[in-house]
Amino acid sequence: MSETLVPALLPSRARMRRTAPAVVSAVAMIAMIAVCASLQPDVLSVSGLSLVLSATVPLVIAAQAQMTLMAVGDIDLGIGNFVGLITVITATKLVTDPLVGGLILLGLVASYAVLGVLIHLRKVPSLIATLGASFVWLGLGMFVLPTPGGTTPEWLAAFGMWQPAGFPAPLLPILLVAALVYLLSARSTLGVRMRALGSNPVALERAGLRPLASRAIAYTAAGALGVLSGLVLASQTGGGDVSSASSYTLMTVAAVILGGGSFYGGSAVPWGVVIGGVTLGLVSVVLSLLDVPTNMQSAVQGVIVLAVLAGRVLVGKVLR
Amino acid sequence: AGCGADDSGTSGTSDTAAAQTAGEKPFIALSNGFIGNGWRQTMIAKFEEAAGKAQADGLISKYKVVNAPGENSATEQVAQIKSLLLQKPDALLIDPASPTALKPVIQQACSAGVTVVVFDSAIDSECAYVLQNSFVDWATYAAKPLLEGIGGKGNVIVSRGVVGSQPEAEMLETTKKILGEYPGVKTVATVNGMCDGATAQKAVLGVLSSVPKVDGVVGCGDGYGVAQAFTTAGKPVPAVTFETNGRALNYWKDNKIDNGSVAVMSDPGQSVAALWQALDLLEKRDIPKQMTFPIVLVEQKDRDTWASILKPDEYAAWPWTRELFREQVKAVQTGGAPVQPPIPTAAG
Amino acid sequence: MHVDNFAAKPHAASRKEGGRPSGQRPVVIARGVTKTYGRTRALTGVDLEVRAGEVLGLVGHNGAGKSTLMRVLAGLEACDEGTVTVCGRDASSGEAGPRAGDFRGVRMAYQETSLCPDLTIAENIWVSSRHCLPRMGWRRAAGNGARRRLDEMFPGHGVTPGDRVEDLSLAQRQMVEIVRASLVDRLDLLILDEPTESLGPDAARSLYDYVRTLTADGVAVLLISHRIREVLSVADRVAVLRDGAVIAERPASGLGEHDVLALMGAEVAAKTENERVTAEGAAGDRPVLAEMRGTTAPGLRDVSLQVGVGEVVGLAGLAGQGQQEVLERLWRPVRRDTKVRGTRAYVPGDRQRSGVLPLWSVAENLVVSAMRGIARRGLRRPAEERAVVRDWVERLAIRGGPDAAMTDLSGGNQQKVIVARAFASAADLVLLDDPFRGVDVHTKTDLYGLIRQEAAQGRSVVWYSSENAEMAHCDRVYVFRAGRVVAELTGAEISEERIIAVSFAESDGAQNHE
Amino acid sequence: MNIRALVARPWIWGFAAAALVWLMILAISGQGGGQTVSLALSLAPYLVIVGLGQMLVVTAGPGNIDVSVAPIISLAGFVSVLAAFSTGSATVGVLAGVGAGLVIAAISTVAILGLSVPPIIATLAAGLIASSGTLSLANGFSAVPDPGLRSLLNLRPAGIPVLAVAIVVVTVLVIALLRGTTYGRSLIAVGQNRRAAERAGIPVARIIAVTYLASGALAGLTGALLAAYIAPSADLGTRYLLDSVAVVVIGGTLISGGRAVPVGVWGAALFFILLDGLVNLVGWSSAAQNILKGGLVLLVLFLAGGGDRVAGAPSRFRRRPRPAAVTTTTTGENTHG
Ligand SMILES: Nc1ncnc2c1ncn2[C@@H]1O[C@H](COP(=O)(O)OP(=O)(O)OP(=O)(O)O)[C@@H](O)[C@H]1O
Ligand SMILES: Nc1ncnc2c1ncn2[C@@H]1O[C@H](COP(=O)(O)OP(=O)(O)OP(=O)(O)O)[C@@H](O)[C@H]1O
Ligand SMILES: [Mg+2]
Ligand SMILES: [Mg+2]
Repeated sequence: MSETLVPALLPSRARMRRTAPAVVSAVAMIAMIAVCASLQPDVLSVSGLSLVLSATVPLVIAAQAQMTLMAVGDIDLGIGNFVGLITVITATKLVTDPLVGGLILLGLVASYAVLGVLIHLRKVPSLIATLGASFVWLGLGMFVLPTPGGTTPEWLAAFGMWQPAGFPAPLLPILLVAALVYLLSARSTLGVRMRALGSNPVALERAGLRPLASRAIAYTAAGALGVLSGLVLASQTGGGDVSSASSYTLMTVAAVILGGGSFYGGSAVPWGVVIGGVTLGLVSVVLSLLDVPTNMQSAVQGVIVLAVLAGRVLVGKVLR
Repeated sequence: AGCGADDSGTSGTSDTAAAQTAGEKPFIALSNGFIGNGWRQTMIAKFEEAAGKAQADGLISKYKVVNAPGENSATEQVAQIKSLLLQKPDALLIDPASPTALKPVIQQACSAGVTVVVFDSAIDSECAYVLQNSFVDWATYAAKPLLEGIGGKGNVIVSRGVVGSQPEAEMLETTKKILGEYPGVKTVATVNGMCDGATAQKAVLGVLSSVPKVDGVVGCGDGYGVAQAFTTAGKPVPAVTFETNGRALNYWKDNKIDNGSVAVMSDPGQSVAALWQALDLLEKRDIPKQMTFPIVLVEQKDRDTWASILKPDEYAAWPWTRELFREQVKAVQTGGAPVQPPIPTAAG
Repeated sequence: MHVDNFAAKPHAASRKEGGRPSGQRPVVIARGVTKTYGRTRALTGVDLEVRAGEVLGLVGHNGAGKSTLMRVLAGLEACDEGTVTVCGRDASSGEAGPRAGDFRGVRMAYQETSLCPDLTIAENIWVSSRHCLPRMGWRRAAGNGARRRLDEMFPGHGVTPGDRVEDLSLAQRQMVEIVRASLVDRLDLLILDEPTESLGPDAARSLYDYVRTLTADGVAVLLISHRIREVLSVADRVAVLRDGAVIAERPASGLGEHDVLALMGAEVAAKTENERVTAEGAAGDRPVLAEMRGTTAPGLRDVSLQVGVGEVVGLAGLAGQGQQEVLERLWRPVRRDTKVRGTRAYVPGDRQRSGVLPLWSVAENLVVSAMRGIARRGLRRPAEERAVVRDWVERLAIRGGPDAAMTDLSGGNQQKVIVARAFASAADLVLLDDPFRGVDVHTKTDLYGLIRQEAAQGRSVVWYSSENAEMAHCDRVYVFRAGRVVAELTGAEISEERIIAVSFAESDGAQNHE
Repeated sequence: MNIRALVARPWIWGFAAAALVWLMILAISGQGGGQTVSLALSLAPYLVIVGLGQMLVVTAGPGNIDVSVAPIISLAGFVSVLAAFSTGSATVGVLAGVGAGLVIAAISTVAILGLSVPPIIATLAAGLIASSGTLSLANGFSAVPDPGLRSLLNLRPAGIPVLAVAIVVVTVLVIALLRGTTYGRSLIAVGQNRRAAERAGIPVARIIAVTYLASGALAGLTGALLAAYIAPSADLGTRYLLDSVAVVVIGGTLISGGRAVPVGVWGAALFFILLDGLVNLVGWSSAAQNILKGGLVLLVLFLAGGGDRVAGAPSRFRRRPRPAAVTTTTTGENTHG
């Protein structure tokens, strides 16, 4: 008993090395919140935190979707447009006919699974297949709703407006989804299958597990999370716009990397993703609070990302 | 006429006094959804110029411009507006990336007691004031003179704008209606030019080999690229709808394309008008919720004047002063003819 | 049925109580099994029988088809012709893939470990042994099972079930791989494909102890190894595979190492060891090519050593005592305490990870290091490159020739290409990182000769080997323990016994993997 | 040449798709088949140049991608026009564009090699920095593109664009670079197995650096030429990011690295250009255009997948049971430092 307890209390060097990236991002996140708070003390109030965090909720959820795919070693370059498409469906079909809308959303999750299955069976790189799919999502979104608009179902709008006292509302979905993804990807046997595929598909096959099943699970989970992200985004924007989330595609990848994930598959970092996503979301807040000249804003954003990652290298050196 | 700005500065002082007595001078924030093209840059430049001046004149305490980085992303803009709200501006001017996505956050701003002026785009919101150019005018000015110019018959290509945007739908409808009035005109192709010269150039080039002789290209201010496409294909440049920027106007001028081409674009000076609107609103003046301001149309007669003052990437903007703004408000309220601001001179 | 079985030793399913442990009941029978990959005939009609309660040793040169045969016996691959019978049922029909029913009792520890590096040990156990784990609390059950089995098989393993495989040393990974294979509720046949290649002697010994307890319980064990002596000491019977067919099956008791070698290949030179070409005494007055002075770093403590021009320097000791760190420093001398004059080449031992360029042919793999030297102003000279390749393919008799795809070669032949890669370059110093793991004896003898030849021509070699016998081919040997040089042996002092004596002296706890 | 062998060539699919689209255009419009190709050839080179740079980067192995090409193109457009305008020399302008690309690529390179930042993030950040540069230049920009260069780009003797010929020469040079130089071979080795390449004595860091700089330089060249051909604008390069990645992969280059197919970039680029033409000709909406484009990319990909592409594909696509080779190749790299 004691021999298992001691290593759990004192994290091993290997474990520290693994969590270091997320820790560095967390430090950056806290630093940014501190900067914001010093410029604008209201940031630390419940309503201030709600304001600052709410925009990051859909991003964080989409990043969880990206993370599940990165866990099997794939990358999704279509997630941004997919989330956009979901907002469109939400703002149209889900309002006029909730049943049909719900079925369409389920169908979209299924189409993600099919995409994963095809990627696996045809042995094509996910990067390019999802890139192709992103054009399709965009086209479908424009087809359903050529111009941004529509309304959100009442229950969703109510969720978007929900303002509990004494608790920043956006934290709830962020933590809930992260816990869910943690249970799925890090604790369950489904998660083991997914990570095993990203880690060493041969071992998976030798053990008699079908890699196809693992990939299909991962894509289904990613599709479902994408739908969730789209619903939350629609609740915040009050309508559908297929191109509203196009920046998510690269941002989610950045969030996963900031959270300690890797491109090579095999690891799942749901809590890191929360930190990475919130950190990225905070950058715009910091930019608008500091009086950064218009032209320089994107450069500052780039430099902040690089600085966080540089900090990681430093910590990594120390830990080695 | 170019010194209008000075006049407005001095005339505004009495109002400022009122504002000062009422307490602090206002803090104006502008959130811009996208900064990646010349029009938006001109819009921001004009605003910063006017706001800087207003600050120097003591009309406002400070101003702040935030551009959503990256692509035309509504989500980024939502985040930025939320963080702007934390800084408690008195008025918030918004050039939205997407007209719908901002509705909830605008509602939030209003409930926080911020005066919101949305410009350059229609938005369906009870609490925000909207100032925009008429897209019907835009499409009409882009098509009518051109079709007249080619004598009401021949082949045309229609170059659509940012497909998927509200304005584009409106404009396409208008264009179709006008084309219907000219039975002699045949539409041989409809391309997606995205109101952007570079895109239009490639799109038109892609169809040029497959269509008969083209007499005109009805666009939304992408004529420079379209003209380039014809040059590449070794064909004479037909009548086109130019951008209102220096590059296109000078090209038009230098190549003596006198075939009914026009230049038309919405007015990047809207941001300045929106600034005056916000100040007037803060002074509790009566201003309609929805206002349409004139579009920028450069016909051949004014072309050389505009061409001489604009830098290549700078778009023609009406020089709204506070007076001119109030005149236009009056015109809107009374239903009178819109104000025609003077063409700025090089000195102004 | 689940958890409890995990705790105890696996039992053969239908063990005859009271019968002799090495009873004659055959567990797996292969009859006329053939298998071809493209043009390669990996198996050309194998007949083999593995009986319950025995250890069958399988030996053969590199590429003889051992691993392929094992994959067929484990049901991972279907054979082209012939039949495989598992526990009396014909299992050769049907598609390939580990079919739950037929092959459930056949388990295999692979030559290249089949663990997922990013998963914890418990999770890896779930992947391969999920059938006998409970649905709830599987993590704990797998972890406990793995820990108990590790304690039984490799006392002092230093591994906890929550560790990730990527954080383990090569030896620890191998241990987990073997444990992974043995953890099952019903075990008929356990196949060990070169299990001790990366294990230290202690671990190997305790593994074989465990193997004996398994066979005592009626489990059959199939052992593949290039360490003939080991096979002879553990196995009840020995089967020799040559060019895809079993050419001999003998009881191990009457067999000597040389008999087996003779069976394995044609001309076994009687001069395997102790034929030293060392230029005795010359070591001292050679010009120094590389040296380390009092280097202290993670894994190294105050290490000083020198490499002379034309000298073969051995790094010996138990696995993981700092030898690889020394190679690393000589390969990339970033600090001032390490000085290397001249160019370097490196022969990695972990060929799958750091050796093979999988998309290329043998020729392209072989010449990639030499290419820079051959090229003029960055432009390649194909004719010269081809000449070099032809020369080396012939010299090391690489099967398949220069145009074969690298991944189609057997492990040993891949290793030859990688050794040739280093020696084909113009490097002054060649670093060998235990490169002859899993290489058959003939090839090894050839490569030893090669090293001596190259050294005679003025190249220096630093050679880390986990097999102490190999050190006999060195001019000088540094023995490492816990990151320190504990002895420097030269000339006649170098002997397996001596090295072992020095490596184990003073401490018995040298097996801890820190 | 026998059909089987031809179908097995990874680059064939782009050309086949291009030919198919061309036939459709011909069937619909019934005229100008030759001119269609000629005009496509005058647009394709721009995409091909960026594509070649992107191809080199992708070949450097898993995870390597250059997402800064789009902002570099925009930035280089302004820089080159400014330089050409102020010096009066179009050559200086083009070189300045290339130089701008090199500077941004240098930032990525430092981040990738010095800070061990994953390439997709490093180039994203470098691209953001480039965007700031672009915006600063664009404000009040008053230079005009060089008319001489523009007419050169528009030159089409006998219907064959001069630029296309020049870029064919560049493509041939890239092929020679990959086959005949130590750099090219080293790049391909690094792409297959970075660790093994490092142990084989290849200066991996230098190869990676050269590759990203080459991609930056080629993107800069594209920007310089595009700005002269069209006009400098802040979103000049926007659509070249996704398209450059897409043409590389449709062209048959392995996305997991280790195999480059420069010829394929041409086929895929022509396919994209002609597809745009077809969609505009038929007058489909953007919705249909996007669905078609994505659908065709997926179709080509799923049809072409499996076969030859897989023979050398990364671990998870490998069927052979001797795979630990490649498996660990990819999995063993996950520490960025
Ligand atoms: N923990 C367990 N307890 C009891 N039965 C189990 C357990 N795990 C799996 N099984 C059963 O063992 C059989 C094999 O299941 P498993 O999921 O391992 O492989 P599979 O479903 O055949 O292959 P694939 O994973 O490719 O779908 C199934 O009938 C399953 O229900
Ligand atoms: N997947 C495969 N594709 C093509 N050829 C293969 C494959 N697997 C094995 N071979 C070939 O089959 C032959 C037997 O290989 P195998 O791996 O069984 O040899 P081995 O006896 O295990 O050798 P070693 O001792 O070197 O591990 C070799 O010539 C090898 O090249
Ligand atoms: Mg199952
Ligand atoms: Mg083998």
